[in-house]
Amino acid sequence: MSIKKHVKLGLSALALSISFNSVAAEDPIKVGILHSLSGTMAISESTLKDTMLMLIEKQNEAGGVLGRQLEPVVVDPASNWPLFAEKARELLAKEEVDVIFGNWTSVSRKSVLPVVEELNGLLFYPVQYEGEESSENVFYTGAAPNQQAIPAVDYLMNDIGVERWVLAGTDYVYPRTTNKILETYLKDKGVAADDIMINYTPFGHSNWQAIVSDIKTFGNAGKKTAVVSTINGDANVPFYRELGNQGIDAADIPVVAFSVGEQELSGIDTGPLVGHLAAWNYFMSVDNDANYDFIDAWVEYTGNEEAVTNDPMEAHYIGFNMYIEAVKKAGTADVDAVKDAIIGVSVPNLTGGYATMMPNHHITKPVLIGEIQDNGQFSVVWETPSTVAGDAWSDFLPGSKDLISDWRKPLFCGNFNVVSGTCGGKSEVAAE
Amino acid sequence: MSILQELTNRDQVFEFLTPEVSPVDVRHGPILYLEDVSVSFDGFKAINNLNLTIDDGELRCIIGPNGAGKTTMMDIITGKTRPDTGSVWFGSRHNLLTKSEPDIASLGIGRKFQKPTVFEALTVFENLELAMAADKRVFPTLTAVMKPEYRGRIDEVLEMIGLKDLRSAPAGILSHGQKQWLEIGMLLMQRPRLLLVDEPVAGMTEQEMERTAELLTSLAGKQSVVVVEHDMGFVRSIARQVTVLHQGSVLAEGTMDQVSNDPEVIKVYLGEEA
Amino acid sequence: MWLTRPLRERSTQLFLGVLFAALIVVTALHLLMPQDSALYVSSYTVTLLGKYLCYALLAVAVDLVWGYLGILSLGHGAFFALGGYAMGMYLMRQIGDRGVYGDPLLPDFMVFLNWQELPWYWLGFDMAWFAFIMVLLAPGLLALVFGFLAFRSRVTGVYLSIITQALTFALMLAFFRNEMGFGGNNGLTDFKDLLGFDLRTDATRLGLFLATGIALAIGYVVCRGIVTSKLGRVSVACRDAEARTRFLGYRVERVQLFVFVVSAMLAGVAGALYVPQVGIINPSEFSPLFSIEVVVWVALGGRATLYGAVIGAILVNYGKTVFTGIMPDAWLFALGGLFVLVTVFLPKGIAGLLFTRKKTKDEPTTPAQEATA
Amino acid sequence: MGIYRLLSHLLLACCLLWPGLALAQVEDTEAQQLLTALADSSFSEKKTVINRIAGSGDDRARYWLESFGANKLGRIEDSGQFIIVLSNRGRNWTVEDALTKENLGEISRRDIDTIRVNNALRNELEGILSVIDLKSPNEDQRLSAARALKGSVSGTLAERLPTLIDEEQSADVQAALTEALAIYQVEEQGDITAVATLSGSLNSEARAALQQAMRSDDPALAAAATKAMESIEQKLKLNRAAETLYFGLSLGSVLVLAAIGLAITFGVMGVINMAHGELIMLGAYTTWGMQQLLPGQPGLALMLSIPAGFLVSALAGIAIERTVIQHLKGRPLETLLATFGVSLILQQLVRTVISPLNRTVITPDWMSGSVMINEALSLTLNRLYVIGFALVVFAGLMLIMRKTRLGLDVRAVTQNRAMARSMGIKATKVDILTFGLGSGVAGLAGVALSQITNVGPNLGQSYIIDSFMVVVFGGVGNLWGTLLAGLSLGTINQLLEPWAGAVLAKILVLVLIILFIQKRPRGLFPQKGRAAEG
Repeated sequence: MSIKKHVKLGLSALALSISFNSVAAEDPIKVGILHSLSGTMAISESTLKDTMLMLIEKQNEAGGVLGRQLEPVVVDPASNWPLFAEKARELLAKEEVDVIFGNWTSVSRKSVLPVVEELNGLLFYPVQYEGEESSENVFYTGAAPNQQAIPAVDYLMNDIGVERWVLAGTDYVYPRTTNKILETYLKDKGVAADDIMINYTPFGHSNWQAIVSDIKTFGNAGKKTAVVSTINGDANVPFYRELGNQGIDAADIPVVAFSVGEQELSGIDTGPLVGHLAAWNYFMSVDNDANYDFIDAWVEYTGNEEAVTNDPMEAHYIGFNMYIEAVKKAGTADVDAVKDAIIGVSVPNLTGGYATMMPNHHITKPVLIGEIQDNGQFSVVWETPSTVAGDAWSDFLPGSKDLISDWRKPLFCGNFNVVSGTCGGKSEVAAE
Repeated sequence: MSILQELTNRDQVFEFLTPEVSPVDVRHGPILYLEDVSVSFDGFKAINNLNLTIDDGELRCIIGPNGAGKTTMMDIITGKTRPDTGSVWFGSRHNLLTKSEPDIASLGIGRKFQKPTVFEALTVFENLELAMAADKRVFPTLTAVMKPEYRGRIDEVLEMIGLKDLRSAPAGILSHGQKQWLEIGMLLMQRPRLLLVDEPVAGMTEQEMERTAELLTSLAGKQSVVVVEHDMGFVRSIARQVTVLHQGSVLAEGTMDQVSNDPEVIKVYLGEEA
Repeated sequence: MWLTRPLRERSTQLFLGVLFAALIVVTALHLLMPQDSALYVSSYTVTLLGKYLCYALLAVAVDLVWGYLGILSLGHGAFFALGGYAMGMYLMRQIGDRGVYGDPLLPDFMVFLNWQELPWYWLGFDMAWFAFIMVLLAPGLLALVFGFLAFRSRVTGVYLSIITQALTFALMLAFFRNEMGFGGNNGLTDFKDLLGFDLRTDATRLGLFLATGIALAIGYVVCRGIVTSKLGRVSVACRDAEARTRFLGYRVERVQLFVFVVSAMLAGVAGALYVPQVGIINPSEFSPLFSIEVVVWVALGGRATLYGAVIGAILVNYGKTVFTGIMPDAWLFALGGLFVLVTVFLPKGIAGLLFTRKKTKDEPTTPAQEATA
Repeated sequence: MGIYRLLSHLLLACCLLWPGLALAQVEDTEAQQLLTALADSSFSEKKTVINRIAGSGDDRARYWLESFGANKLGRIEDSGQFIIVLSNRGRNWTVEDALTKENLGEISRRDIDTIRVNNALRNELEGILSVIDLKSPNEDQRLSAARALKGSVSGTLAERLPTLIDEEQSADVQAALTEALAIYQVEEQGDITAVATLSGSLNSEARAALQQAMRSDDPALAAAATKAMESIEQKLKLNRAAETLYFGLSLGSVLVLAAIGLAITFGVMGVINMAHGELIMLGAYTTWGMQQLLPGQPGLALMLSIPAGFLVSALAGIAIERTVIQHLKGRPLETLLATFGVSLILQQLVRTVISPLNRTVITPDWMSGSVMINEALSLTLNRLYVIGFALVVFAGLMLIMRKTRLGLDVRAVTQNRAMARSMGIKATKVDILTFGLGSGVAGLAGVALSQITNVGPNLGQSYIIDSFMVVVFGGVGNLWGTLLAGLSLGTINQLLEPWAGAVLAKILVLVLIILFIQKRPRGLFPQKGRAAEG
């Protein structure tokens, strides 16, 4: 059980580092929490706010960091994108926080990005996203497409023997990009164009009859078929219902989802879904003591026996610990110092491995494939032998295959074009 | 897209007044005639080939029991309702069936509703101002300015309808009778060739009625007036020519005495009146 | 001249006075006060105020059609957003090759969804003058076509409200589609500079704030000019007794169309000024909820007063900023309660409370007349 | 097909051994070994182990395999004792001993290693279990087993199938088996005679087999297969058309349900109730609540929540009418705003009181799945019920409107409020009742929707605009109009969807409605009388 050993190591390391800290009480380190507490995104984001509060509480009990306490600053961007930018500005300019943990949707991140760069803040973004971005000031602790989509497809292709693919998604940038990447990837693997079906639906789409029946027909062509679902939040319930009712069970046409986690399942009657798949970097069901401890802490914190944990929560857990480590390493909470210090920092994740911050501000993650069980949990059926490093710029998109990101000196560039040898876009502006 | 045209032909804008008297050709014959007009609302024939001619400067009273089609007739003349068959001519030039309400109004046909409708949010003065004969397209209206002579004309009318001291009160606060007057006043401001007056004295006191009678009779000659009224007394007091409508068509026509002695009329109408 | 008339009017002079005073004070405090002083107005606050002023202008536009024309538009967000997108497209083109992919022509979102060339409707937006014309034209044309159809066939009252809602809803769905080439849900963002001014500098922010203030002033005067003109009285006439107005020889549908289009253009301007200040435009601005909310600002401030709309917009949004900070859950209760209380107990809004005696003529008339819609 | 071969040999083995093993009493040590093997082996090895278990003839084999398939077979980490998980909710699971079936009470999740299973293995299990089932005395079980065999027949099984077919009494099972065999023969042996059996079959596996045959290099076979496929394609076309129509109707019926309550309140009182969507939501939450009250009986709960949902929403509606709407008589635009406020409040209320998360509403078994018209066309049950429900509700409302005193009053008030009042009809009372009725119907819609879509705070919002469109399109205050509008809009939407895509279809429908309103400002069936006057 080498995994167990790792964990023990990691934990002891953590314990050690926490145990010694100077008692000199300075003014606290301010941690901004930028998650919607009202509006449509409140469902997902409010739990992340609580996660952060819990982590901060625990850290303070352990004596804070560098002898300084951590002080959370919570604001509510109310699922309104312009408001995200406004609140980020408030956090950085008015509250003068040292770091921000927040955002869920891509659009909210996009709206915050310019503010964080302008005011030189730190943002930890905990959700799996479409990639194609690398900012000096943002740390992406969620999965990039190559840490979720591609391995999942590999699994289906190699272990299940899928030959025919349905890429179904909600019509926004994450599914669009992911599907673009997968399409190219599949074609590279020799999948014929007419063995790929791509379908987009609006947010909260509820009438899936026609689409599901199309999928059914598509799947009856005599080749093993699978659905790769990037369908977002609310649309999933009616989608899975329709699947169940039209008699598509996981054995015939498995659905692998990238946006359905424990929390989403808690709103679904999982009976008919047993066996469908999801790809994440963390599952609540992972059999690992660090995870069990985290779950216990969470249940205790929320006081709800039924409380579930999910992937973005782990991402915050990792991000937070990385930040703490980086602050220790830098010996200060100064933004630029932390920015330099955090690269290369590695902390234990909840699945029995380690997460390391890469120079492109993405982290290394294991990829797990889980099957939905009747109790709303996933049972892991496959995982990558080792962790995968997040790739900011996909190799499967014409626009970005030549781009790399490395925020270490001397390169210090978020989108360096290896062909032209120039650093395009933002940093050029910075240079001006 | 007509608004675009208006945006373009600015030359019109400052040419303010339309001619005082609208070009209605009455050289040969009546100012208004309806010929074989019929209209039916899902099955029910409200107007049943009605023929009616009003001469220039005439004062004509139209009477008839409820549902005789009096108001419907007015709707047809003013373009609110389109008849199924028949033709309606204003003078010998204008085929009213091809025109919209505003066109018909600006041709010089003014109408007073059965239920007095004035702009309650606006002052008496403003009500009259809006009614005043003028270029009523959008941009001229936007750039319109109040010149002394218009003030004069409005005052005139205010005098006539006896609302001088209420000029700047919102029309909403007027009594029923006063509203009737105001509405008649608005008709006068329009300088119409033909007035269609629907039950002008409903809810008026005796004196008010008399003054209304005077007013209407005084108008006759200069303008043609068609009065629809229930109140026999009032009709008798003003009527020269009376037309009796029944079930959507003309039952009898003539002076009040002729009509009131007509056995048909007595049967269907006066019978229930008396 | 109809535009200068309002300037001779006490209420307008008062309004402009207050507005400009506010602009000057804020500017002074922002520039002259030391950073640490209590009176210092941070650029954050300046931008915030700028946003409020945009909303205020939008509210004025809505009040023009609702208060004076009796047309309750639940789709004005659409015109606001269109203006915003026109500006957003200009700002996107300004980024040029400074996008992450360094593509000189295509915006980033087109590159990674590998679009080959720029869609035709993006042409010309690299030129400021063209973009600014579109800011007026895009909403104006939509309003013209929609209004022409609606008013010609005398769709009014509730029906009109509902189809305006359908209009903005349809547009929202459309703009969410990535095939539309407007960036889908992510919308347009990461703007760099406007007319050569770097959007990230405080100076530009202040400039935008002032520009918005002036735009509001102009918009207010234009609306005031219309409502105090004879046309304004005709509008009220249409609102209260449409048929009567027709029989007086006015082309009601054209009056409605004219005012509606003007209002839409004002909304567009508001949107255009909004985008560079908040730094993003996305389809959620089209959401019916937003449009309805705007109507409530007007209702709260007091409809058919114009300045009421301004008061309402600023109050509600200030409340929003405060509440979402301290008690997020309570906010929707507050907003919802506001809707109810204002409509039920405060039909004339705050303005009604303040200046009851003033401009009685602009007040909405007896409910009965509106009911027959 | 490799795995099937493998499986088949083992099956052969076990079938030979069967009688002997059945008699011999299996030692539990053996069971222990089997399960240990299962637990410790890799996924690929597990296949063989499964077959050994199936072959063991142990009467608990089926029980083990099933729980294994359901991810319920586990082992206690330290003791190595094998257990079956009875309830796996929360952090402590109740388990029983896999061998003795004695209940072991609750054990912490940390101490349990569940034996991993995956889809491939489930497939395997299905195959095995169905073979076992083929021997079951129960005909339905045999039939489903036979159906399950289609496309998953293996060599040896194929050899045994003919005998099984002869032994089989039931014609259906025979037919199913024959087809299953034919599929195997076409797929594996390219047997041209079997193609005939498959022609006209709508089974997807059969089609798959034929398509494979079409690609084969034996021209005769390919030709035969192609011919067979053509006949199938014909049938399929028809079925697709029927399916689309069905989809249209079911979507339509949802729209009708959502809108019809609105049609009443809007039509009769000229009230724009923006909170209508939230009344629907309340109905849905009532269903959820009922299911919470009656755990384990979702069906009963659903039944009860029909009246309950009606009541809840009706009362809520009446409350709204009394507190807000009555103060806004004849100011429809104001009611629109006020009720919108109410809707915001109701939403937030649900968020804070219950939860911002969606709630799980269980679909009772008799409502899940679908009725199979033929193997290509099957109608999803829940939607079938919704269609029926919608029609019942509609008929009910029609009755109320036509046959009851309330209906009469309502129609009177609709036509001319003042007149009706003067004739002694208490307009206020009618208003209350009407609004209650309309809201109640919204509640019913909610109950129905809880079986189709999310039950969450945003449920209402997603339907309110559609509902208004339906009402306006159908003509205010006209129930028939609403019915027709709802169904036609639903159908149009579904017809457009295939070539326009879901989003565009919705947009097109909206635009269509907007244009339609220009042409006919009063909708399909314009209403006569006061309420309709412009």
